[in-house]
Formats: sequence, C-alpha cells, structure tokens
Amino acid sequence: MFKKEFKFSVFLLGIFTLISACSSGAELDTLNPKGPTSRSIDSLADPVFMIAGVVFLIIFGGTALLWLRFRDDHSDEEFPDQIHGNFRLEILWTLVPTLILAGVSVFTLITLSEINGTDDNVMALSVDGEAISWEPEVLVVGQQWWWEYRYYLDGLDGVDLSDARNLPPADIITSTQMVVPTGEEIELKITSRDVIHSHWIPALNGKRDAVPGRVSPWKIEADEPGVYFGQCTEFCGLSHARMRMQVVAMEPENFQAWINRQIEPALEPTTESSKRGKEVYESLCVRCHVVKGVNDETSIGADLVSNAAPNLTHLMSRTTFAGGIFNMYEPDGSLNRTQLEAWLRNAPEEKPAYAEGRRGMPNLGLDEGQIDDLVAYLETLGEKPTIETIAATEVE
Amino acid sequence: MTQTVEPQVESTSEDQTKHQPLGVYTRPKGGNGWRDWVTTVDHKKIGVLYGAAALFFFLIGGIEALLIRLQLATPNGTVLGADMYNQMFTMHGVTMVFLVIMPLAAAFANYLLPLQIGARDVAFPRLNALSFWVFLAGGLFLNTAWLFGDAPDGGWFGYAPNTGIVFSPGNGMDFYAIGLQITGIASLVSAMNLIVTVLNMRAPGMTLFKMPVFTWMILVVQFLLVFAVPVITVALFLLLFDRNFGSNFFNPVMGADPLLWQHLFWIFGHPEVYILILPSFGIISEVIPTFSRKPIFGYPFMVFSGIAIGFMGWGVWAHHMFVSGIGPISVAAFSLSTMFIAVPTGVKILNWMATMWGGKLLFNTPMLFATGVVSMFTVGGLSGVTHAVAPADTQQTDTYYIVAHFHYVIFGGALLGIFAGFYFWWPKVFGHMLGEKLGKLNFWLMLIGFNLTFGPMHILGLQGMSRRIHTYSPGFGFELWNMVETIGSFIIGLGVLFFLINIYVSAKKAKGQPPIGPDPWDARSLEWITPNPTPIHNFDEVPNIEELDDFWHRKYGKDENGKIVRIASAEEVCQDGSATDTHLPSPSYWPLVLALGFPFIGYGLIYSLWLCVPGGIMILMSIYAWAFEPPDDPEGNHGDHHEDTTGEVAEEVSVD
Amino acid sequence: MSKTEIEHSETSDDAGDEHDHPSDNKYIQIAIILAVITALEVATYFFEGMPGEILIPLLLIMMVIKFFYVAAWFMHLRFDSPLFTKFFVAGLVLATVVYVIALTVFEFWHKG
Amino acid sequence: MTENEHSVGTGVSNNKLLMWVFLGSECLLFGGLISTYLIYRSRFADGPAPGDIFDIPFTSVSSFVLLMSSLTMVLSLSSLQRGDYRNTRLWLLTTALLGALFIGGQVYEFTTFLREGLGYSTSPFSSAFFTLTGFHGVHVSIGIVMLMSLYVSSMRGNLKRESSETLEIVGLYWHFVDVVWIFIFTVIYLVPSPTS
Amino acid sequence: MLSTGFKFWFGLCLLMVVSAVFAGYTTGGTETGPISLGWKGGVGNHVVYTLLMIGAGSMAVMGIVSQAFRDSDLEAASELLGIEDLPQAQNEVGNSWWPVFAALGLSILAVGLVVNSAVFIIGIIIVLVIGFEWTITNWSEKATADPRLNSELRERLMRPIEIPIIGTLGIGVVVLAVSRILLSSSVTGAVWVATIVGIVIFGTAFFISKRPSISRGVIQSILFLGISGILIAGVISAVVGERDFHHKGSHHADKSHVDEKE
Ligand code: HEA
Ligand code: HEA
Ligand code: HEC
Ligand code: CUA
Ligand SMILES: [Cu+2]
Repeated sequence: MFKKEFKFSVFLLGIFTLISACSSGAELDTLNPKGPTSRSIDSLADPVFMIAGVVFLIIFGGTALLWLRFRDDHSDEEFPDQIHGNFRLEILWTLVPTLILAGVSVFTLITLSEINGTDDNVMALSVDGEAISWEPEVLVVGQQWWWEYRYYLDGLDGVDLSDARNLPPADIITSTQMVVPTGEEIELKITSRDVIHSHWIPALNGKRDAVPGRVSPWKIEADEPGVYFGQCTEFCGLSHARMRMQVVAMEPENFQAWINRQIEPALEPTTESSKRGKEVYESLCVRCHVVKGVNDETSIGADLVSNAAPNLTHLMSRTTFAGGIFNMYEPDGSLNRTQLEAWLRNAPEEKPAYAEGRRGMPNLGLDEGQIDDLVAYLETLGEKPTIETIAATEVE
Repeated sequence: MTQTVEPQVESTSEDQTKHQPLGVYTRPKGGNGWRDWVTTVDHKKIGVLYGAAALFFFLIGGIEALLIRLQLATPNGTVLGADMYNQMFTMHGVTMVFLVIMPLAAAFANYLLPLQIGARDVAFPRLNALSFWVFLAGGLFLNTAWLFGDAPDGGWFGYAPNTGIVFSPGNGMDFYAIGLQITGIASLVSAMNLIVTVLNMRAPGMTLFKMPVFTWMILVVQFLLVFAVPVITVALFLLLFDRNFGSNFFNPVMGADPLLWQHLFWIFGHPEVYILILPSFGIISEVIPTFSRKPIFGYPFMVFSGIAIGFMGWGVWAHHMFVSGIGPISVAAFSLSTMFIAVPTGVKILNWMATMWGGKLLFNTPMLFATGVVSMFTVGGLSGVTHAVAPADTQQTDTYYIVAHFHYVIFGGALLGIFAGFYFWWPKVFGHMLGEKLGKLNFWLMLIGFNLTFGPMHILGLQGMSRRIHTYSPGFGFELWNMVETIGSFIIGLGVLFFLINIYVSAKKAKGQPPIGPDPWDARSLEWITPNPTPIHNFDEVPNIEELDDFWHRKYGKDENGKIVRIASAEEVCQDGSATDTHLPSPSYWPLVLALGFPFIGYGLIYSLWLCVPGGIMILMSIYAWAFEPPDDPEGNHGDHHEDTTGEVAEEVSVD
Repeated sequence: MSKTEIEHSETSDDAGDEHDHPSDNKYIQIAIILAVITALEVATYFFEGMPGEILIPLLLIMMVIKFFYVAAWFMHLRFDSPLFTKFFVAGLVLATVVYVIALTVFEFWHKG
Repeated sequence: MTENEHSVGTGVSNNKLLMWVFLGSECLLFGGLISTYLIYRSRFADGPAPGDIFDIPFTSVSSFVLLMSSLTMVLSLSSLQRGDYRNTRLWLLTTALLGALFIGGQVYEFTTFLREGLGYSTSPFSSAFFTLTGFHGVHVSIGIVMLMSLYVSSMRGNLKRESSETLEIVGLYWHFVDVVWIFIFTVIYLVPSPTS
Repeated sequence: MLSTGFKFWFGLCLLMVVSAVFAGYTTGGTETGPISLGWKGGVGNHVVYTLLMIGAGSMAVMGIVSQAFRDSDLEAASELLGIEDLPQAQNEVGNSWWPVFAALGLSILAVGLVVNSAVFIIGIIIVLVIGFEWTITNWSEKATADPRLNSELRERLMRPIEIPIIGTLGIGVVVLAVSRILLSSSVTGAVWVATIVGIVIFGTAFFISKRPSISRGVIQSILFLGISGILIAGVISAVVGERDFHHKGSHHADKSHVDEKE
C-alpha cells in the first residue's frame, strides 16, 4: 500500500518539476512578458501562484500526513476521541485565509489601476512630409475569422465608431498583423463587426473582448522590436481556432518608414500577367476587397455579414495571411505560391468557413490561368518585409 | 439489480369501489415490472432512476470528451472537423453539467433526503416523479439533436450573438435553448419539493441543527436552484425569441448589447457551479466522519460555511466577464468578492482535515474518493483564486488553464465526491456492497488518469493554448502535453469502465445471496437505521431524534471512564423492515404523460408549431387529470391531516 | 372586527396558523387605500414639469407602500407564518440586489 | 401502525409553502425581464420610443382594474372560509372577469402599438416591452384559467370550505401577479420614459 | 383485450383521420396528398388538415396510454378489485341536447364550405366537440348500472378536458370582445369604456353580494345579459373596424409584426 502512495507522490512531484521546466519557449507563453503591462500582470500573478502553491502543499501535505499517521492499524479496538470542534481553530482558519486574501486584494487593485491607466504619450511622425504628433492609437476590429487594424493618424477622437460595420475611411488598414513602434504605449480601441472575439497578445498584455456595439479600450506596449503572437480567445464560431494575429514591433524610425509606405496607394501592375490579374481583381474581387488606388468602395453588404474583407493594398507587406495561419513567404524569402494559389482556388477548403452563410471568403471557381494572373497581381501589392521578419513570423 | 418486493396496497373493501369507480383515470396499481417504474412516486425508485439516467448521460458525455481528446491528441488533428468539434465540446459541457452532475446530485438527494430526516417520502411524491420525467425528457430531447445532425455548437454558455439566428442558422441552438428550459423546469420543481420536504417533514426531534451536513448542503443547493433557474429561464427565453420570433435582445445591429446575455447567463451560472459542488461536499461530510470514526469537526461551521458559499455565490458572477469590457470598477468589485469565497470553502476543507485528525482512518473505497476530493478540489479551488485576481485572469481566461480549473473542481470535487457516494450508499440502495478491489482499482485509475488529463492543462493554458479550438499548430509547444492528456483521458475511461464492471460483478455475486446486514460501515446518520436495501415504506417506525448523528448515539455510549463503548449492536438498533400496513402514496402516470408533452412542444417550436398543439394538450390535460386524480387511499387519509401526500401543485385545483 | 364574523375553517386549526382573518370591511379599507395611492401615482403624470429627482423617489415610495399592503393584507403575510414572509422577501431582496448590481454594471444609472 | 408522525416541521401547510417558494422564485424571473426592459428602454432604434407611445390614462384604468381584482379575490376567499359558497362564486367570477378585462385592455394596447409602428422586432425596446408585459399577461391568463376552473368546480359542489386552502393558494398567485403589475406600472409606465 | 378506453380513443383517432382526409380532398388536396400525410402532393387546406391529423395523433397516444394501463377496462378492473359480477344493466338514457347542437354545427360547416374557410373550421370544431361529448355521454350512460357512478365516471373523464377548455374559451371570447370594443373607440373613448365596464362589473358584483335574497335565476340573467352585451358590442365593433392610427416615433418601422409565428 505504502508503495503506491509513494509512487503517487513521486509522480506528482514529477509533474510539478515539469511544470516549472516547461513554461518557457512557447510563442504564446503567458509567463514571459515582453512589455510593461504584461510585466505588471506577471509580477502580480507570480506571487499569487506562489501562495496558491504553498496552500496546496499545506493541504496536500496535511492530507498525506493524516493518511500516514491516523490510518487505522487495527492494533487495538479503542474508539478515537469524539471531538466535535474547536472554536478557536475555526476562527483561526477563517482569519488566516481572509488576511492572505486581503493582502492579495490590495495588490490586485494596484495592478488593476496600472493596467487600466493610460499615459498621454504622443509620438512625432511625419505623414506626407507633414509633421504630426500621433497619440498612438489603433482601432482593432474583429470579424469572423480575422482581425483588422485601422490607423487614424489624426487621432480617433472625432471618428464615429458607433457602427463597426460602416467605419469611416482610415489612413492605414491592415489585417492580421498590427505594426507598432517599440517603447510607446499603444491605445487600442477594440470592437467587432459580427460576434464577440477576444484580442490577445500574451507577451504584451492580457485579453480584451471585441464586442459588437461596444468599443473597449485596452493597451499594449512592446519593449523590444520583434513579433508577438496572438490568438482570438473568445469562441466565435467555426474557425475560431484559425483566427490568429501578430504584433510586429519595430523601432520608431522603422515604424515611420512603414507608415510612409502604407499610406501610399497600390502601384500599377507592369507585367502582362499581373495586368490580366488586375482585371480579374476588378471583375471579381472588388465586391469585397479594397485596394487603395483601384477601388475604395465595395459592394460587400450582400456578400458578407460582417461587411468587411481584408484590405489588400499592401498585402505583400504582411508575412502571414488568412487570419495568420498561412505563411506568405517561404523561409528563403520567396513567395509561398502554393499556399496563395490554394487559397484562391478554394478558400473554404483551406480554412473552415460558412461561405454560403456569408461568412469567410467563398470559393470563386477561378480557373488556373486566372489564379496565376491574380497571384502575379497580388505580388505587386506592397513591399516585401525583411527576411528577418519573415523568419520571425513563420507559422506552422 | 435487486429490488424489493412491494407490499401490495390492499384495496379490497367494498367501500373503496365506490370511491374509485371503474373507468379511466383510476390510479395505477403498480407492482410489477416496468409499469411499476414508470408510474412510481417512491422517492427511492425515483432516486435510482435519476442515477441510472445520469450515468447513461455520463457515458455519452464521456465519449464526447474522449472524441475531443482524440482530436486534440496531435496538432492539426483530423478526427473531427471544426464543425463537429464545436458541437462536441458544446454538448460535452452541456451534458456533463446539466445531465450528469446535477441529476446525480438529484439522485442522492432524492434517495437520501427523506431517509436522513426520517420521512416516509418527499412532500409531493408526484411532483417528484414529474421532475424526473421532465429531466429525462429534456435530456433526451437535447441529445436527439445529434440525430437531426444539428447539435448545439455555441459552447455551453452560448454567448450571443454567436448563438443568434444569423451566426447559428441551424437548429442546434434551439435544441440548446429549449432543452435547457425543459431541464430547468425539472430542477425548479424538484428544488421546491425538496425545500418543503426538509422544512416540513422532519422526524420528531430532528431540529434543523440535528440534520446531517448532507441534508444541509442539499437544502442550500435547492435554494440556489429555486433562485437561479428563473434567471437562466429568462435568458433562454430571450434567446429563443430572438431566434424564432424576430426579437432583438442580442442583436447588436439593432442596438442591443450582447453583454446582457452574459450577465443573465452568469447570474445563473455561478450559483450553478455551487449547485454542482455542494452536494459532493455534503456527501464527503458523511463519508469522512464515518471512516474516521469521529463526528464531523465543527458541525455548525460546516453548515454555515455552506450557507455562506451559497450566499456569496450570488455576488461574483462577473468574474466570468473580466475581459468583456465591463469597466475597471466593476472588475475590481467582482474580483474582490470572488476571492473571499475561498474563505468559507477553506473552512470546509480544513474541517474535513480536522475530522480526520486523531481519527482511526479506514481507507475503504468511499474514503479514498473522499480524500481525493479534499486534495483535488483544493487544486481547482486555488486555481480559481488565481482567476479571481482579475489582472492575472486577463491572461488566463479562455485558455486551458480555465479548463484545468473547472475540471479540477468539477471532476476532482463534484464527480469524485459522487463516486464516494456511490460506493458508500450502494449497500443501502441495492443491498450489496460494491467490490472493494475493483473499487480501489477504479479510484486509482481515475485519480491518475484525471491528474494526467487535467494537470497538464494548467501548463498548456499558461503556455497560451486557447480553449475551444478544434486544432492547434505545431510550434507552440503544445504537442507533448496534449498527447499526455489524451492518454490520461483514456485512463479515466478505463477507471469508469471498472466502475461499470464492478456494478455488474457485484450484482452478479449478490444474486441469490441474502441482502447485506444492517450498517455495513458503522455509519452515523439516520438512513442506516432502516434495513438494507431500504424497504418500500422506509421506516417501520419513525424514530425520535435526540442528537446529531442519532443513529450513532444509539450504538455507542460512554462507560464510567468516559471511554466510548459499544452499547448496542447494529441488529438491535436497526429496524427490520417488517411493517406492512403503512400507507403509501399510490403511483400515478400523469407525471410521465405531462413530461412527455414538453418534447412535443420543443420539436414543435423547432420544426412545426403545429406539434405544439398535442404537446400543449397533453400538458394541460394531465395537469387537470392530475388534480382530479382520486386521493391515494380514501381510508388512509382519515385523521392524519399531516401532508397531503397526493402532492398537488399549488396552482392546480384540488377538489377531492 | 368582530370575531363572530370569522369562523375558523377546520383544516387550518392544527396547522398552527390560528389567527384572525380580517373582515371583509378591512379588505375593502385596504383596497380604498390602494386605490387612493394609485390615484396619486397617476396624478403625478398630469403634473408636468415635476423634476425627476422628486418624481421618481415619490413614485417608488408609493409603489413600495402598495406592494406592502397587497402582500401584507391580501396575501395574508401579516397573519400567516413568518416563514412565508421570509421566502418571499428572500426572493425579492435577492432579485433586487442582484439586478441592481447588474444594472449598475450596465451603467444604467449614469444616463439618469 | 400507529401514526406517530408528529413532524417537527414548520407547522405550515406544504401546499402553501410550495406556493411561496415558487413566488420567491418568480421574483427572479420578473426581475430579469424588468432589468432587460430597463436596459433597453432607451434603445428604440428607428421605431417609436416608450415616451411616444405609452397611453398612461388607459394603462391607469387597467391597473385599477387589476388592483380591484385583488380585492375581489380576497373577498372570494373570505367568503369561502365563512362557508358562503354563493359569494365565493360571485367574487371568483368577478375576479376572472376583471382579469379578462385587464387582458382585453392589454390586447388593445398591443394592437394599438402595433398599428403605431411598434412591432415585436422593431427595436430592443419593443422586444423587451412586449416580452415583459406579455409574460405578465400570460401569468394573468393562467390565473384566470385557474379561477375559472375553481368556479366550475364550485358550481359542481366540489370547492368546499374545508379545501379553502386551494383557493387561498390560487389567490396568492393572483395577488402576486397583481403585485408585479404594481411594480411594472410604476417603473415602466409612470417613471418618465425616453422619447425620440 | 382491448380496453374500452382504447377503443374510445382509437375511434376518435380514426374519425379524425377520416375527416382530415375528407377535408383534404374537399379543400383542394392532390390525389395522393391527403393519404400520404402530404409527403407526395398537397393536402388542401393545410391548417385544417394538420389540426385534424395532430388531433388524431394525440388521440392515438391517449389510446395507447390507456391500453398500457388497462384503464377503463371493466374486466381488468373488476378482476383487480375482486368484484364478481360485472354491472351490465343499462340504465335509462336521459334527455340529450346534443343532437340539436350537432345539427347547428353541421349547418355552420355546410355554410362554411360554401362561404369561407374560417367558418368551415369553426363548423368542424363544433361538430368534433359535439361528437366527442355525445360519444362520451352515451358511453358513460351505459358504463355501469349505477347512474351515480356513471355520472362520476363521465365527470372524471371529461373534467380534465372540459374545464380548461371552457375556461380558456370563456375568457378568450371576453378578451377578444373587449379588445375589439376598445379598438373601435377613440383614444379617450377607450379609457371611458374600460372604466365603465370595470365599474359595472365591480358594482354589480357588490350589489349582488349585498343582496343575498336575489334569486339564482336573476343572477343568471344578469350574467347572461352582461356577457351577451359585451359579445354583441364586440361583434359590432369588429364589424365597424378599428379607429385610425398614426405612426409614432422618428421613422416608421413596420417591417415586423407580433404574429410572426404564423
Ligand atoms: C464545481 C464547480 C466550481 C467551483 C466549486 C468553482 C469554484 C471557484 N471558482 Fe470556478 N469555474 C467553474 C466551476 C467551479 N468553480 C467553471 C465550470 C468555470 C468555467 C466556466 C466556463 O468558462 O466555461 C469556472 C470559472 C471560474 C472563473 C472565470 C475564469 C475565466 O473564465 O476567466 C473564475 C474567476 O474568478 C473562477 C473562480 C472560482 C473561485 C474563486 C472558486 C472558489 O469557490 C474556490 C474556493 C476554494 C479554494 C480556494 C480551495 C480551498 C481553500 C483553502 C484551502 C483555504 C486557503 C486558500 C487561500 C488562502 C487562497 N472560476
Ligand atoms: C461537468 C462536468 C464535466 C466532466 C465530468 C468533464 C469530464 C471530462 N472533460 Fe470536460 N468540460 C466540461 C465539463 C466536464 N468535463 C465543461 C463545462 C466544458 C466546457 C465546454 C465549453 O467550452 O463549452 C468542458 C470542456 C472540456 C474540454 C475543452 C474543450 C475545448 O475547450 O476545446 C476538454 C478537453 O480536453 C474536456 C475533457 C474532458 C475529459 C477528458 C473528461 C473526462 O473526465 C471524461 C471521463 C469519462 C469517460 C472517459 C467516459 C467513460 C466511459 C467509458 C469510456 C466506458 C466505455 C464506454 C461504453 C460502455 C460504451 N472537457
Ligand atoms: C465574398 C467576399 C470575397 C470575395 C469576392 C473575395 N474575397 Fe478574398 N477574402 C474574403 C474574406 C472574408 C477574407 C478573410 C478570410 C479569413 O481570413 O478568414 C479574404 C481573404 C483574402 C486574402 C488573404 C488576406 C489577408 O490579409 O489575410 C486574399 C489574398 C484574398 N482574400 C484574395 C482575394 C482575391 C484575389 C479575390 C478575387 C478573386 C477575392 N479574395 C475575392 C472575402 C472575399
Ligand atoms: Cu474570433 Cu474566436
Ligand atoms: Cu464562477
């Protein structure tokens, strides 16, 4: 009998060793903060885990002790004392947890106010050669099953956000990858166009739900340049598992450069194939997608419940697509043609969607020629990022 | 399974034929085979029915869990598609919560409550039967959604607007809304019934503070149910109307606020989790003293902490909404209120340990499960406290860390406790013990499997694995632990299998043997004063209660040195079940017919409103037929005003 | 009220709730009070321009009084077992507290 | 065997206790519906606002009717307790008729609103309004059916003085429904509502 | 052995099936529609058809239930109760009003066939109800030799059905009539109407309660007069039609209606 118990304790010990050993290295790790907000959460959570661990050890150790010490060894027939209780003990074990928790609450409140406070940082940017001061803010819009990031460089104050399905035009619109400057606190305004999603970049901050009809404030800040992975965490229907995103943090000067590129409209295609591709785009894709310089409007309403599809103007500047589940580039930096073609050939096959239910990109029944041309055209949209970024953002 | 032969209710007198004219709607006589079961109003049979049905649903929910685990065993799994997976975890959650743990608790409550307070039956036997049939009807209704190829797929808490008609156009969420509505009726009726029973039907001398802790916890749970069920009723109605009649409660396009659903759901939902756990707390509060051979430590504190948990459970619901955007002040308030629930719960844990302290512990299977609860529930409770710390929860919520939390409290707390109850009261119900060897095997397999399955979920959650994802990609460090969990879940399955085998083997062994003698565990509470299995009439003579654990005090006393000594043998103390002329409520089939009306209405709402007509007629007619049903026994009612055992629903008309 | 008017029903004398039910006149009195309060309530509607800060508390107070009268007299809570009152009040208080918190979280009061 | 069951229960009737527990539970049900309404009363989308559409004078009359039906209900009960079957039936029927008048008024109100552009799907406000008052109306209707059943029973000589508790319990339900309306009338109708 | 209850319910079931099929063909069902439950082809007026079929279904369920429990089976019951001789003699059959009502229903039905389907449905319902009551009365009057027992038997069978239906129908009609009257009045008129009706009901009741000497007949006539007054006023108002309404609110939004369920 004793052996069994011993084995069990060893087993548990093993588990806990593994817990401590395995809590780093993963891209979505919550215990590996990379920004001030997530750090203050972490520094609150760690001691709480510790307290929980200690309480657990006490209870578990206590149970084990009872088990060993008071087990009936049948040495005599005596009946144990019939103790009915002890008032002082009761008070003791009411008070002690109360005090511990009172301590925890104080720190909880402090951290809460920390992660909800905002500093009024402004950032000097130049847009179209004009110097502006930007209060870093990004509008985050969730929809089935991808994220859109909208940058309003004049600030979000005067922008009407009441109807997420009909937002006023933004200076920069990207999807799946949010680009931010390092060392700046970025205020997020999170909302949704259809169901509830949740925006979560574990290394930078906890979650905040994207609730249709509401605009929730949240913030992130990255210490270092890098790519931070995220995942939609509120169950949002069929492809919830496939709704991912990344934050790409870059030095402010790189960020400035990125802005400069992104506010430009798309270039005219030059090759024959890409010209034909543009025609296909204009005949089929403009229903839903926007490419600045080609079409600013869509007729999406009847096609998609959410009234939005990713803005493709700078598609190639993003390293992943379709909700961050596919690589745009091969590790060697060349276009991931196979995947992009497969997407155009039959999107619902690649990513579960209810295309007939007006959610997700439908299968458009393109022929191979059209697909080749379209890929050629898409390749002209936006600038390719550096090979380092490509490597850092690689998925699967 | 063994069943006692019912003493036939005699009804030969001439007089009675006049009172009960021949013809339709006489009360069925019961007595043989399946008719006996479908018409029974006996709380014990209903308890057994509840248990059997819930175990059946447990197998369904468990198989769903295993399929989930198979899908997640490897990255990019292909066992289930996304759609199938979503239905699977939704039905798994719904089944386990509403069709397994709650009815299992109801099984114990039904069987034991009258026995523990010294009553012949519950206050309203027919209502009791009604609750069971309505529950069964609702459960089956929900599960038939699989057969129609359209199971609910919005998660067990069904957040709007994802569950609205636009985003969930199939019938799945209608099954969810209607099915839960039906089981809600069952819970409500049964809760009201049990409250009246506990308050009004106690044996002489059984004051509230001489009731066993189990009875107390069940009482608290019934109050939670009475007040929580109507809240989800509202929520489900609104959802149903949104989906079927074009209302706009959760339609943001028309300016509705989806958080309304979350509030309504969780105002119900959090009391609900205590509804799940308190019965188990009650069970182990019976088991631990018995096997420690000591009274429960700090009885009044056990009772009050249970009540306190019930109370505080109402003020914490928004901890499920820390990231919904309810504003920092609300978050802070709910964060703190949540944390302090740990205090009364801790009191319970420590009192159980103090009960064991200084005892002479016998580690029979029930006790193994009970100690399992003490340690495993604590793990879950502590992770609960880490969620209660709102900033930390923004990282944890909707990850596997939460899944770990609630499986530790539900599996490690509620389910293990219920298993303790199975092993403990099996002889009471069936007259034979469950095998100890198989029982221990059952326990260890379940414990190990359980820790293997849900322990690593803590890690996965903190590593950032979201819940409710039908698949994950390699490269996030999720592979190893998911595989371990899948293996663990099959070990649990094996454990459960051994339980089933144990049931079978022990029943087979017991066949032909006389039932086990009285008091196999040297137990403490009143139910053991009746013979095993409990005779149909419960008590030969309703005992007078003098103390807490009265039964035990009848067996033991103090000698002149103040030492505890045995003063009477179990045979002397226990009744022999020989009374025959006890008046019992006669069976009725209206509960069944009434309950059958609900699925009709359910299918009607989904497929064709016309179907509601026969459903409605069935319900309406049975209500009246029920009310006009002849009293059980025209003679038995003379003089004893006590309870109208025919059990009229208050709103109904009783004219007999 | 005269006791002769009220005969006890046989069924209730063992149930411990032996008490005097009020006479019909008493009930009518109560009904008149209720009617008057209702009339007052309705009258506020025709008083345009009463500021909300006065009007709403006033209405709520009148409502509570009516509520109380019906529950206490017509529903016999005054005479019946206090247990009934407890159950009802439990539901009432719980509902009020819980839903008021919920409304607060919804920032219902902010809009005034 | 000897019936020595002197239970230490609360000494009150099971049936009545059951009804009171049920009413306690109903508080949470109506509380939920009322809160839903309150949250949505200013969300009337493009449709009419509550302040535009409520007909306070009419609703006041309905409220009076329902209030007085509580009186007749209690009179019916006290008649039965006196063994006065004639008046029991008289007041029962009066209560049912007043209830029917109230419901008729509600049908009228709903129809008016509908004609004035407030459909069930018009806005969150409209959905919440119809659902709340509809639920209340359904409760009243169930009450009327119960009253009528008792009336018929009484006609057939089945509602005896000894079973006055049945009537009392139905009465409790009836008064509760009235009490809920007292709340609804004040909070939903009289407290000034938003206008468009 | 098939129990009486079973026979009774199944008889009804059959009757309903036949009338459903009949109704199906007469209201434009295709050749195979009405007999294939609409699986192949149309069933004519599907409201009538479905109602009847559903009725048939529920009757079948009742039949099975009562067979399962062997209710109303004289032999089984007497076996159980240990009575030797089955009461068999038939007692005198009382006066019956059913034929009159039945004739009325049939004529409504006939008129309905020609005029419009709503009237037809009402006719069907009346005929069905009467057929039902008649059968039950007939059956119960022959059930045993003891008339008291017989009437109790009938009561027990019929109360659960009659009471809720009478109750519901009763208030339904009043509610309908009252709301029609109110709808045809002006806005303030409605207030007055409601006030007056309320006061009249209330006042009459008080008046009667204070005068114990008033005979039953008088009360019945008052009641009858009052109810028929309301009904007649209701019918007149329904014919007159509703008053004019104006859209309220910022925009008109009448894309919806309450009775969307239909
Ligand atoms: C049986 C059911 C049960 C029980 C008993 C509990 C008990 C508790 N739960 Fe749990 N909970 C669930 C079932 C349950 N929960 C479920 C199903 C969900 C997920 C729903 C979903 O999203 O699907 C959930 C989710 C959940 C959340 C939301 C997480 C999220 O989604 O973000 C939170 C947050 O606060 C929480 C907290 C708690 C706390 C504080 C307790 C406390 O009651 C625990 C108290 C116990 C102890 C703390 C241990 C013993 C105490 C001591 C030994 C004393 C000393 C202790 C200290 C000093 C700390 N639970
Ligand atoms: C209430 C109780 C309860 C219980 C007991 C369980 C038991 C189990 N749960 Fe459950 N679970 C929930 C309640 C519960 N769960 C809830 C509420 C959710 C959230 C749902 C949601 O997100 O909406 C959830 C979600 C959930 C998930 C997360 C899904 C996701 O987020 O994507 C997972 C994943 O592993 C899981 C696994 C398991 C496993 C392996 C068991 C095991 O313990 C199961 C053990 C049982 C068996 C293994 C059956 C044994 C029987 C046999 C195998 C016998 C042989 C068969 C025959 C005789 C035919 N559960
Ligand atoms: C009916 C609407 C619709 C049409 C038409 C449509 N798309 Fe899409 N497209 C979408 C949606 C929705 C997504 C986002 C899918 C997701 O990630 O789940 C998308 C995503 C994409 C993406 C990935 C973008 C990113 O950043 O993740 C590309 C590339 C794309 N579409 C190209 C095209 C091309 C080329 C065409 C025309 C041949 C086209 N689409 C037509 C709806 C449409
Ligand atoms: Cu979006 Cu989950
Ligand atoms: Cu909770």
